[in-house]
Amino acid sequence: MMTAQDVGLTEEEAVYVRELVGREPSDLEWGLFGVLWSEHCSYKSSRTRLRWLPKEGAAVVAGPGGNAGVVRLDDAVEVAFKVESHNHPSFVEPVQGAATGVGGIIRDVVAMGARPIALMDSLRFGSRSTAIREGVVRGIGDYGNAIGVPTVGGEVFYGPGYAKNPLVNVLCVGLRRPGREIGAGGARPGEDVYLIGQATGRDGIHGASLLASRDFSQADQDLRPTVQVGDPYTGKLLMEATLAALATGRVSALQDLGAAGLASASSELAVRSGVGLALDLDHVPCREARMTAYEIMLSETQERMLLVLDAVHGEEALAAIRSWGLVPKKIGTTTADGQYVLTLQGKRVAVLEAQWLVDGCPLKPAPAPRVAPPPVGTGSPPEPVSPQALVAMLADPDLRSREPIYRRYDSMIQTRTVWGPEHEVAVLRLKESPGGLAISVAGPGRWAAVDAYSGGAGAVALAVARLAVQAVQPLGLTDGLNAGNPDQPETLTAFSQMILGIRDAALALGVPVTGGNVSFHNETDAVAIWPTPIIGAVGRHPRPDRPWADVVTQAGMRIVLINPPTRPELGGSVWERRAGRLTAYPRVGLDRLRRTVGWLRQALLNDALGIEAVRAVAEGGLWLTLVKLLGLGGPGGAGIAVTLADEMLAERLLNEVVGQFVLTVDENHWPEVMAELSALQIDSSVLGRTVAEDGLGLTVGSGSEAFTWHWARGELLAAWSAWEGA
Amino acid sequence: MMGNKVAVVTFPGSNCDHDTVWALEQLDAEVVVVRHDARDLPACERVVLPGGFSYGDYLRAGALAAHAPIMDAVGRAVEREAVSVLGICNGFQILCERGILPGALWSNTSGEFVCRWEWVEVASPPAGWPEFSTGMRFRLPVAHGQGAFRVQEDGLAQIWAQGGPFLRYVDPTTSRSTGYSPNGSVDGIAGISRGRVIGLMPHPERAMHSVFGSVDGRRFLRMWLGGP
Amino acid sequence: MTRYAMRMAVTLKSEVLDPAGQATQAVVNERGFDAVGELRIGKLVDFSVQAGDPAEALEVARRLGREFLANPVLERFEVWMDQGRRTGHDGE
Amino acid sequence: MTRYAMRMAVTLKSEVLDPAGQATQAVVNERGFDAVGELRIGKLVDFSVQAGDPAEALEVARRLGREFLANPVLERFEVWMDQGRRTGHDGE
Ligand SMILES: Nc1ncnc2c1ncn2[C@@H]1O[C@H](COP(=O)(O)OP(=O)(O)O)[C@@H](O)[C@H]1O
Ligand SMILES: [Mg+2]
Repeated sequence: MMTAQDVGLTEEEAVYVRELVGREPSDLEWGLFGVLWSEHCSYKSSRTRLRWLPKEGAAVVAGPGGNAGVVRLDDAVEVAFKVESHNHPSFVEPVQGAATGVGGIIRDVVAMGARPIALMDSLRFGSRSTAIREGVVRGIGDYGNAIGVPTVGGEVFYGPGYAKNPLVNVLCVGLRRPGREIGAGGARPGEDVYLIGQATGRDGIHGASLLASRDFSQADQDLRPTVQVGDPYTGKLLMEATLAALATGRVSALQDLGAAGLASASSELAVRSGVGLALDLDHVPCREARMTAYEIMLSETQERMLLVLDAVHGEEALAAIRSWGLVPKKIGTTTADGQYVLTLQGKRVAVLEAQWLVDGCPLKPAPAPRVAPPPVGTGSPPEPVSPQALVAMLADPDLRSREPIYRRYDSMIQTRTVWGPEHEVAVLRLKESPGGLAISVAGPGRWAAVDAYSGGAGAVALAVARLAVQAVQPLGLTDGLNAGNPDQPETLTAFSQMILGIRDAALALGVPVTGGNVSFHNETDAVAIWPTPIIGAVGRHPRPDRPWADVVTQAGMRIVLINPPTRPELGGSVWERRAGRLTAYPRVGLDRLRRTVGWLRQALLNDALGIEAVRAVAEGGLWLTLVKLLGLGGPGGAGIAVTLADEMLAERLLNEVVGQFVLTVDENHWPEVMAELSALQIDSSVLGRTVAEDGLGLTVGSGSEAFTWHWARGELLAAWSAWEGA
Repeated sequence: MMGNKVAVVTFPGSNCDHDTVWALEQLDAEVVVVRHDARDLPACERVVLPGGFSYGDYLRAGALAAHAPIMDAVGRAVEREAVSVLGICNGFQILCERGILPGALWSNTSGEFVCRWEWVEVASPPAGWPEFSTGMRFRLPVAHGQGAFRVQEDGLAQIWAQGGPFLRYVDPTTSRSTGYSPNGSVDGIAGISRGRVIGLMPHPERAMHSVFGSVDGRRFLRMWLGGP
Repeated sequence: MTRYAMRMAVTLKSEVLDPAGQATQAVVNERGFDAVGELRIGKLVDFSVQAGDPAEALEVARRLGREFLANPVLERFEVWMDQGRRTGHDGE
Repeated sequence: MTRYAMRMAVTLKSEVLDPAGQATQAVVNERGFDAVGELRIGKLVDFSVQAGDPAEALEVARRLGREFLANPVLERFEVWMDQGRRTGHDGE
């Protein structure tokens, strides 16, 4: 006999289940409640809080609730996008955990009827977890490269809490034509339910659903399910077969199989469509002999899709599926009686209402949002800045070149990638529309470590700022929220604060959140991660064939800093962490940022203003921004000479407050630019100019006190790219 | 100049097929897509085996696709010298696995997939393509995990005896093609030819526009199609 | 007809360089296994063949090795009956 | 000290999906080898161990399997002395 505890339910939840069902549930039924009411599937700790996020926006076609959010790019193209985490599986088995994470988010996008065109991954590791990192990078490459979706960017950061709780959050972006809506909600009674893809094995039973819904410790080793193995080849066939089936117009409803496998997919489909469901489990193709109903329903075998086909013309869709070498299996029918009935060998093994499984779990109430007063954003006293320390900082794990990672990803397949992973924003040219697509992802974990609110707001601000340097207005955001054990009050409070920060920034910047993912229990042996918000943003690029430069190209331009710091705000910065401290990341001036990005978006398009290169200041502060502006990727077009005041040098050079932008502007047009900025009350200061002499020169102070440091390009490049990935 | 009807073959798991068709169409080739399970080639002068991960590249890259029914047809057409064949990346691997081209493409020495821009140089123009002259260079991306060209000792001697390999990688630091490769290829070989069959690891179809980093793929494919 | 369990070793020809094996050996030596040498990595393929007798099964297996499982340019294979292993169809 | 030739089979646990084996078998069956079933692909590692006696060599080899060559989450390994194979140091 199965007990409520065996399947991860609390006493109260078990009592409530008995009340709903009106009898003692069978083992199988307990199992279904267990997985569907797990944190991972029910969002019981987060759903009430996610409601705080703004969902409305002019471009939103599908908000949260489906498999991915969808926004309208223009009359020809809609963009489906979402971030998904695969943290726990990547700790248990880095290669396969990360690979199946990529496969899973690709299926989510396909389940919206969109063709996946780009991936970005956001990774967090302990600084010494080399084996995990190398495994994760291999897994992402193995799957993305083989299925043929380019990885066009991402981010990697390190922190002690991630050593045994690596984070693997993957963002997938797909395209579909307007009018091609599909989802789990279109089934009508009397239609046929088909399962396609990989045969079901005993893979990952309780994996995402239960393991990811509790902390991980050595004691859980036995609970380790059979690890799911990614099969990008079958994934590719499944993706093509599904898209081909959709193109026939004969698919009524579609749902991918992810966490909690068939149990989750089928019950969700029934609820969304408002139909009953009768599944005959004998017809589910199994990889192993004698699988029980429990195993069949809870298996997390990858590369599977559930389709409901038009009762009359379904054959057309089936033919399309078969042409890709897959064998569709009819496993049941939709019914009018609202019941969710599972049959095995002629016996009804579960008779429930799908509603109970999907929406029945009691949610944890969320207290009314209350924002703690902002902490004083001073950070801490800086270390003295020296030229050696600045160069050494370029090799910091959080700042150094990511080339040893991203060169293992195919970033160019599908021939849309204009700007790939070597840039801080991805720019894609579309074959489907004259407009382009810009994608950014942001979420430095340090920023939310002490003050989750400012970290959440900072992540949104940075994702938006990174689009703004390409004159792109975000159409929607997706958020990956990663945290520790939600039963710990501090964790849940920080989680709430993180959401409030995201909400406030999204509202201030006028961007809706169209979907996302929550990953709790990133906690092993009582060590939890920093709350980690990861924000993805997409928008329409106005001229993808000619992105604005992010490096200097010629001498004689003015270098300008927009929104220079007015207070000492080193909190949460790499510089501070290198000095052995970590204080709160400052609250980003959202109103200031809104005005600045609004101005940037039109100023860049105005050729008469002569803005040449532009970069958003982020991790590593102004210092790293200037180094990257020099263009370490290739031979330089020019050198940089800037001057900073002597007092508060560290704060000026190394704070990481989002909202600062570095611009190079044609000398002759500077007065016009300045006039526009002051009309909008946007602060700016001239830092210096681009010069013929290669390298980076920094003059500190003025007059007779002034001194100049100069670094050759090669010296900076050597420090920044010393890491060879091992 | 020959006619420009090009058959692009797709295998389950091919994923550069769309890019290849798109590239060829920009050069005004008449493209027809042929499935792996077709028994015959359509009437055409040229065949392209595109890149990707046919059959997941399981077992060995290209090994399973080499046995697809369409490869019987390609093999027959090659024997009759009825078509020109271009294998790009996975297509090159399939041609070697099939024995249509000599040698084998093995895991990169690094053990890792590599995606980056490389320069390649014509070491020996394929017979029948005077457009490709010795020393000509192209900047093209590579993206592969199994791109190390390997061959038995006598095989290498043979390749050189017959004039040398078609393409070799150019060392980005010395700007010479003296054995450098991003993957551990013997003699830095990036592509070879035999008769009217050409195989290469880099992806010309990804270098069709300066906005993607280079137009050398356009140049390359135009020459292969017999244009100037 | 009987189902015979077969096992095939696909290895690089001895004169062919094995960079993967070399890299693994270097790591292994570095981590304290200094007695380990000559490490080479190949493939092991397990499968079953339905045949009238062992000789026929071996014949099929050899053909499989020649035509599919080994690349003749660089690899060689050996195949043998794997008496210890039960195939999925025995006793089920 | 003697140099012992060892051979290790690293195979996926039977309940773990083997995409490579699955795809290979499908193609092999389609191309006329319909008698072939249950095909699974593993790794084969050949190496030598310098040790005082066979038992010691086996002990080192097993430790190598546990710590390096097999991934315990997905794989199992068997190791045996490979008497037939000569190691590079014999008579060369
Ligand atoms: N952090 C979040 N912000 C906004 N929406 C979210 C968030 N987390 C989850 N959602 C939404 O909840 C729904 C269920 O999410 P999830 O269970 O992760 O989907 P799936 O099972 O397809 O991976 C999705 O529509 C998702 O967009
Ligand atoms: Mg989903």
